[in-house]
Amino acid sequence: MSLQSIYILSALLFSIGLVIVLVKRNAILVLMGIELMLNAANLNLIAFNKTVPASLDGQVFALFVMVIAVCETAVGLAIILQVYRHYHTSVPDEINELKG
Amino acid sequence: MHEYLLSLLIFLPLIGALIVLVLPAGTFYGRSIALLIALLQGLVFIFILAAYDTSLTGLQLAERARWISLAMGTWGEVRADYFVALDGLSLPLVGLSVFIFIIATISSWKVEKSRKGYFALLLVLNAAVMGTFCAQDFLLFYLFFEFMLLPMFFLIGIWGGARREYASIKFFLYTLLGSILILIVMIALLLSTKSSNDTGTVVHSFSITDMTNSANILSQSVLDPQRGLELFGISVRVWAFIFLFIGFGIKLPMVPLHTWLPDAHVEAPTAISVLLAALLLKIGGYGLLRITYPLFPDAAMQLSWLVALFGVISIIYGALAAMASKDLKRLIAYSSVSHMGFVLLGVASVTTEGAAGAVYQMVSHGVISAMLFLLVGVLYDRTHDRMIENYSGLSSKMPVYFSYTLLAFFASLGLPGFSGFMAEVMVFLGAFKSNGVNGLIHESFAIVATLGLVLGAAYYLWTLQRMFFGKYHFKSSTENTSLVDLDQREILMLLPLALITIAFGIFPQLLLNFINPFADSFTETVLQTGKAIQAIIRP
Amino acid sequence: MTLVAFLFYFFIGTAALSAIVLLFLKNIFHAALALLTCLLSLAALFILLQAEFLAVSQILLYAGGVVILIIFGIMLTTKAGGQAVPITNTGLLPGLAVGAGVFFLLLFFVHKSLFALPSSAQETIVNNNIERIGIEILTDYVLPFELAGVLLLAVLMGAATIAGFKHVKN
Amino acid sequence: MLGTNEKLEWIQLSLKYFLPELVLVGAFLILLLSSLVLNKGHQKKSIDWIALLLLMATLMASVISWNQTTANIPLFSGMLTQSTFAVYLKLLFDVAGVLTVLLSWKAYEYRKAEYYALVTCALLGAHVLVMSSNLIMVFLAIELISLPSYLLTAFVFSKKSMEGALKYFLFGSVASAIMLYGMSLLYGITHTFDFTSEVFAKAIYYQQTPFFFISVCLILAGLLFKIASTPMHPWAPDVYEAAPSPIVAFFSVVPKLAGIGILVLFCLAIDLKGNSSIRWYIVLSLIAILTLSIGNFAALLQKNPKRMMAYSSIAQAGILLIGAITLTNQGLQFMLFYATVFLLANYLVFLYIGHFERKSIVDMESYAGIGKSNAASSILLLVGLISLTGLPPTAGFLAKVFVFSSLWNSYEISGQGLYLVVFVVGLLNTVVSLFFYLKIPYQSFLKNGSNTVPSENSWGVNLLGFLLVITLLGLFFLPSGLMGWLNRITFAL
Repeated sequence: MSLQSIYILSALLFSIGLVIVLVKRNAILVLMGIELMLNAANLNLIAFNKTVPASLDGQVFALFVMVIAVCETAVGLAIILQVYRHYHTSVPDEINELKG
Repeated sequence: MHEYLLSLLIFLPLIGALIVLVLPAGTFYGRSIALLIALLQGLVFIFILAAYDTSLTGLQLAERARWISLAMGTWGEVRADYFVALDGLSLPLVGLSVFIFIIATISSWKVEKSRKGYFALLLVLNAAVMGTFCAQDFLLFYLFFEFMLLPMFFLIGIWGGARREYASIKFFLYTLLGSILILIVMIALLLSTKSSNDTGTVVHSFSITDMTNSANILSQSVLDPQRGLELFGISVRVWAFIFLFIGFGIKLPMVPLHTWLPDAHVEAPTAISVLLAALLLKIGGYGLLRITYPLFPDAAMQLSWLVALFGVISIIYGALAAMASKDLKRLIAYSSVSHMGFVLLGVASVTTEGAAGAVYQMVSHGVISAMLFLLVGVLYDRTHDRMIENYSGLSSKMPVYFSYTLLAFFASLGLPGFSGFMAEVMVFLGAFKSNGVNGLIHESFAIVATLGLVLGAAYYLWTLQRMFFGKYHFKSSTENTSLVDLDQREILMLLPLALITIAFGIFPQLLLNFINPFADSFTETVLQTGKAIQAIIRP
Repeated sequence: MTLVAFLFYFFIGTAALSAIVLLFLKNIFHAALALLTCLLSLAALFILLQAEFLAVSQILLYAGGVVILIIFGIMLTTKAGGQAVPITNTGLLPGLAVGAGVFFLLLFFVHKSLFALPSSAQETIVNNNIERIGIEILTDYVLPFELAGVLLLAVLMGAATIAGFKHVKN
Repeated sequence: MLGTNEKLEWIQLSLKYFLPELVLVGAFLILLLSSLVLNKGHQKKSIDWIALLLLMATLMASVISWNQTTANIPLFSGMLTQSTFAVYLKLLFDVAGVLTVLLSWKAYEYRKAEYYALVTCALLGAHVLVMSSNLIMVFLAIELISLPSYLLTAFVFSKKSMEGALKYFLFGSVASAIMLYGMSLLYGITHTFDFTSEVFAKAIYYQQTPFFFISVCLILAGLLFKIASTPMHPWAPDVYEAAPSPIVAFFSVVPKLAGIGILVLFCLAIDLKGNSSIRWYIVLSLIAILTLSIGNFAALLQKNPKRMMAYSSIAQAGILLIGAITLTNQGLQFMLFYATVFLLANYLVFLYIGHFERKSIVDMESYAGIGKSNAASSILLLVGLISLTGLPPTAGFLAKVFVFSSLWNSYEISGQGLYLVVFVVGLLNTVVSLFFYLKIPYQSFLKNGSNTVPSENSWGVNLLGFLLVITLLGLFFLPSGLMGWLNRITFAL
């Protein structure tokens, strides 16, 4: 039981989240990728906290991250719903009113 | 009263502009107010002449008020003043500006398109020009210098001819490029000089007088000659000189940075062409004499030959291009390039005669070019055609017009008895003497420049021959244009100009009384300080 | 290998596996389930790392909040007929390359910097973690706590406003 | 370690210095309540007044705390630090908030109370962000700004605005996730979130490793996203085009300045008073150069004024960064001067972009001939654009001269060639910026419009515009007062 494996898992989750964000063309799936990245960070925070047992900074931070993740998801889904109403899709490629 | 004369001169037109803007649209008051303001400025200028003492060198009628004073911690203090004053360089140019603005306002009398905006912008331009010539603080100078840009841009861009947008943007960009170069040097100067009367903390002052004094250069600053900072193998001080030279050279305009000028002139309305040629070009020469040379005399002594070279190129190229022009207005625009080349040559010689000649040439060219552009405007008003080849034998049809044109052409080509002759003679004298006195420029420059005179005579006489002599003929698309002779308003504009060229041609003392003290001190300061600084660099 | 150690590596495995699966799934609903698996494995890991409160929050907030919201979103935005929208990838290979690059970079540096550290990772067992978190949140972290409350309120209200807007045709 | 009671006392003491934020929270709650009461019926119009009064009150509270603050005071167990720098930025945010209300006057009527509540929430985030001395607070404050921003983008409720909101949301969430990961790595290195503490400084002093560099870069990515600086800028044009124009004005000022503020504080912390072996000024200089150039050159190509202003605000962020890169007192004070001028000029421009938008003038081309039919508005807009370009006689000129002078001064002292490169690139960019800033005046004054726009009664807009113009001119002619204020600000950590 070593913390190293946690760091490796965290790096893996972050990378997979990043790949999903870069590659996937569905807004909801991108949202999932973002959740993975946030969780990777949380995992790091909790694991690093183990090395400073005197304080609980890392755990508290992770708690706030969770709260914010919920907020983000709520906001994101509200916007995605409205986009769906206008465009009947949640695939960003098919949404192109704004000229880049 | 006495001590507020200059401020009055600068702020009268701004007040006038406000009044014009506030008055309800659709009235004809705009032009009357503009004229009234211009005449009031004339009155103020008479008071200035009365108060000015020609026996003194240096600045007179100074007004100084603290404008910006910022304590900057480790930097010391940054200070800019509202500092206006006149000397033998500023005064003739201010007088010229006052006079030309009266003429230009009369010449704009028949502007139809949105009068209110036109006269308001004209008045703002007026204030900016006056301010530029009076300011003795670099920041204030730069402010007025930049402030001429927008009114001019709109005056050409809105009231100009067919390709006005192109011309106005070209004008704007060229001038802006120049002013950015000047800005860079201004920042460097601000950081490298201190005020001469500071106590304890370092005061970075924008005062040009302070910057001129080489004792005020802070040690270990960018422009410190002792530090000898270099960029791409060339001293930073030389770079600064080059930047200023290009910045003011664009205004002058000097070949090869002149290409905005013909376009701007051809598209601008008559009154604006007059202002452009008579006043705005002078700011280039003024900047060289006021800032470039006195502030970097060491670099000036190294590079004067280059300045003279560009002067001669401008003289010759301008004359050749004028000869090749088919459009009368373009011809006169190129003749301006040629004549302003003499200013460069005069300044580059750094002799009393040369510097005095340069100032004289600026005033003289201001008057003569105003006359020439007004004459083109007269013809254009009647026929809407400026092509030389379309006219012939005009002398029989418009005898009064012909006589004024003859006079203006002769004045411009430098016939003795006109102001242009005096100016050019002085410049040649200076350029010849320079090699013997201070060894800055070679005599050959002066000799080549005389070629410009011959060419000038050639294109003017050729134009006279083509347009005015022979059998009357006018080729035009609209047949029933009536070529009537000058009316009273036009004579009212042209006659004073003609009288002044003749007066300055016969009694040069009228002007030299003011200029000479300046030319003496300019030459002395540049040569002495230049040598002193060079001695520091190469001990 | 103790049971604890076994569980530790087991949950690491499930978390990693479900994340990798998530990357290649073609059905968005299945993807949501894979995410749920991953998040629950992480909750289990939190317990093993003595962050019990976090584990509970993970289950409540993530599994109960985020994933449910996402599933709602999926249901509301799939096309009529219940047919799930197939997931398409663009630039999968470059994306994977970037991801692998980031992964190995992180691995390399984590290895170099952190593993080399003198391990101060004491396996101290703190009994009253939850109590300590409670006190910390209401003393040191009272400000972020309150601000998070404000944020939640703002987000709820804003999301409701946006989602509740009915598109009226002119 | 402090005991629980001492901590509670600290919280009580902190509240005294926390007045503006408390007022903001109160304003947020009042607006929420009024959305329940006032959204229906014809009392809607009173919302504008309520919001204006509440934000004015916040501004007053900030002025009070500006007068109170002389030194740095740690608040809430060191979560925040009240400093003159932070309070000055807070003053700017509150001015921006008041101006946002004025710009939104009588427009965007649907769900107005919620709209203002979200603006208040974002303002609160900006307030907290510039006071933060703890990474937890940084993250939370950035989210406090971001989440309401995503929602506000959607408040036009059109197809476009939803798309803009979605793009903003996705980009923003990814950026904050990346930043969070960087923070978690930094925590692993330093074992503390308090980046002003000695523990933090010591830890990074002994670990100037590539790993540290990467984790800081990840954090910078999140901050640069808020500043809309390269390479995190691509969201800006789409969002600016989509969002309501008062909100765009808000976006281009408040999150940007807040981001710059925290960036400065964070960089001062990791720079270790110049003892850091990683040369952070190189990173910042490169970012500034890229941001300036990309912003300006991309702005040249734009046909929509709001998109153009988006790129313009990217470029302006570059100039703000130029003020910040030297990390000297002087440079940062001038940066704040620039920020003040930028705020005013930017709001002035968006005031008119929004005003003309309501007259359905959306494209550059449709501005043709407006100089005649709406002379006063066009002239005031021109002054705003001139100030953004940095030409005299507007304060924009002085601000630019100040920023570049301090850069030059740093070059002179340190002899770093990179500063000179930044200097030259910055000045060249000023020329480039002229081309697009003068596009609108060019259209409105020099072109003749085909359809003349009715010159409707717009004295309210013009009065506000006139006041802003007077301030911009006033700051040029009499900058001493403002600089005197800024001289009170010191950056000792």
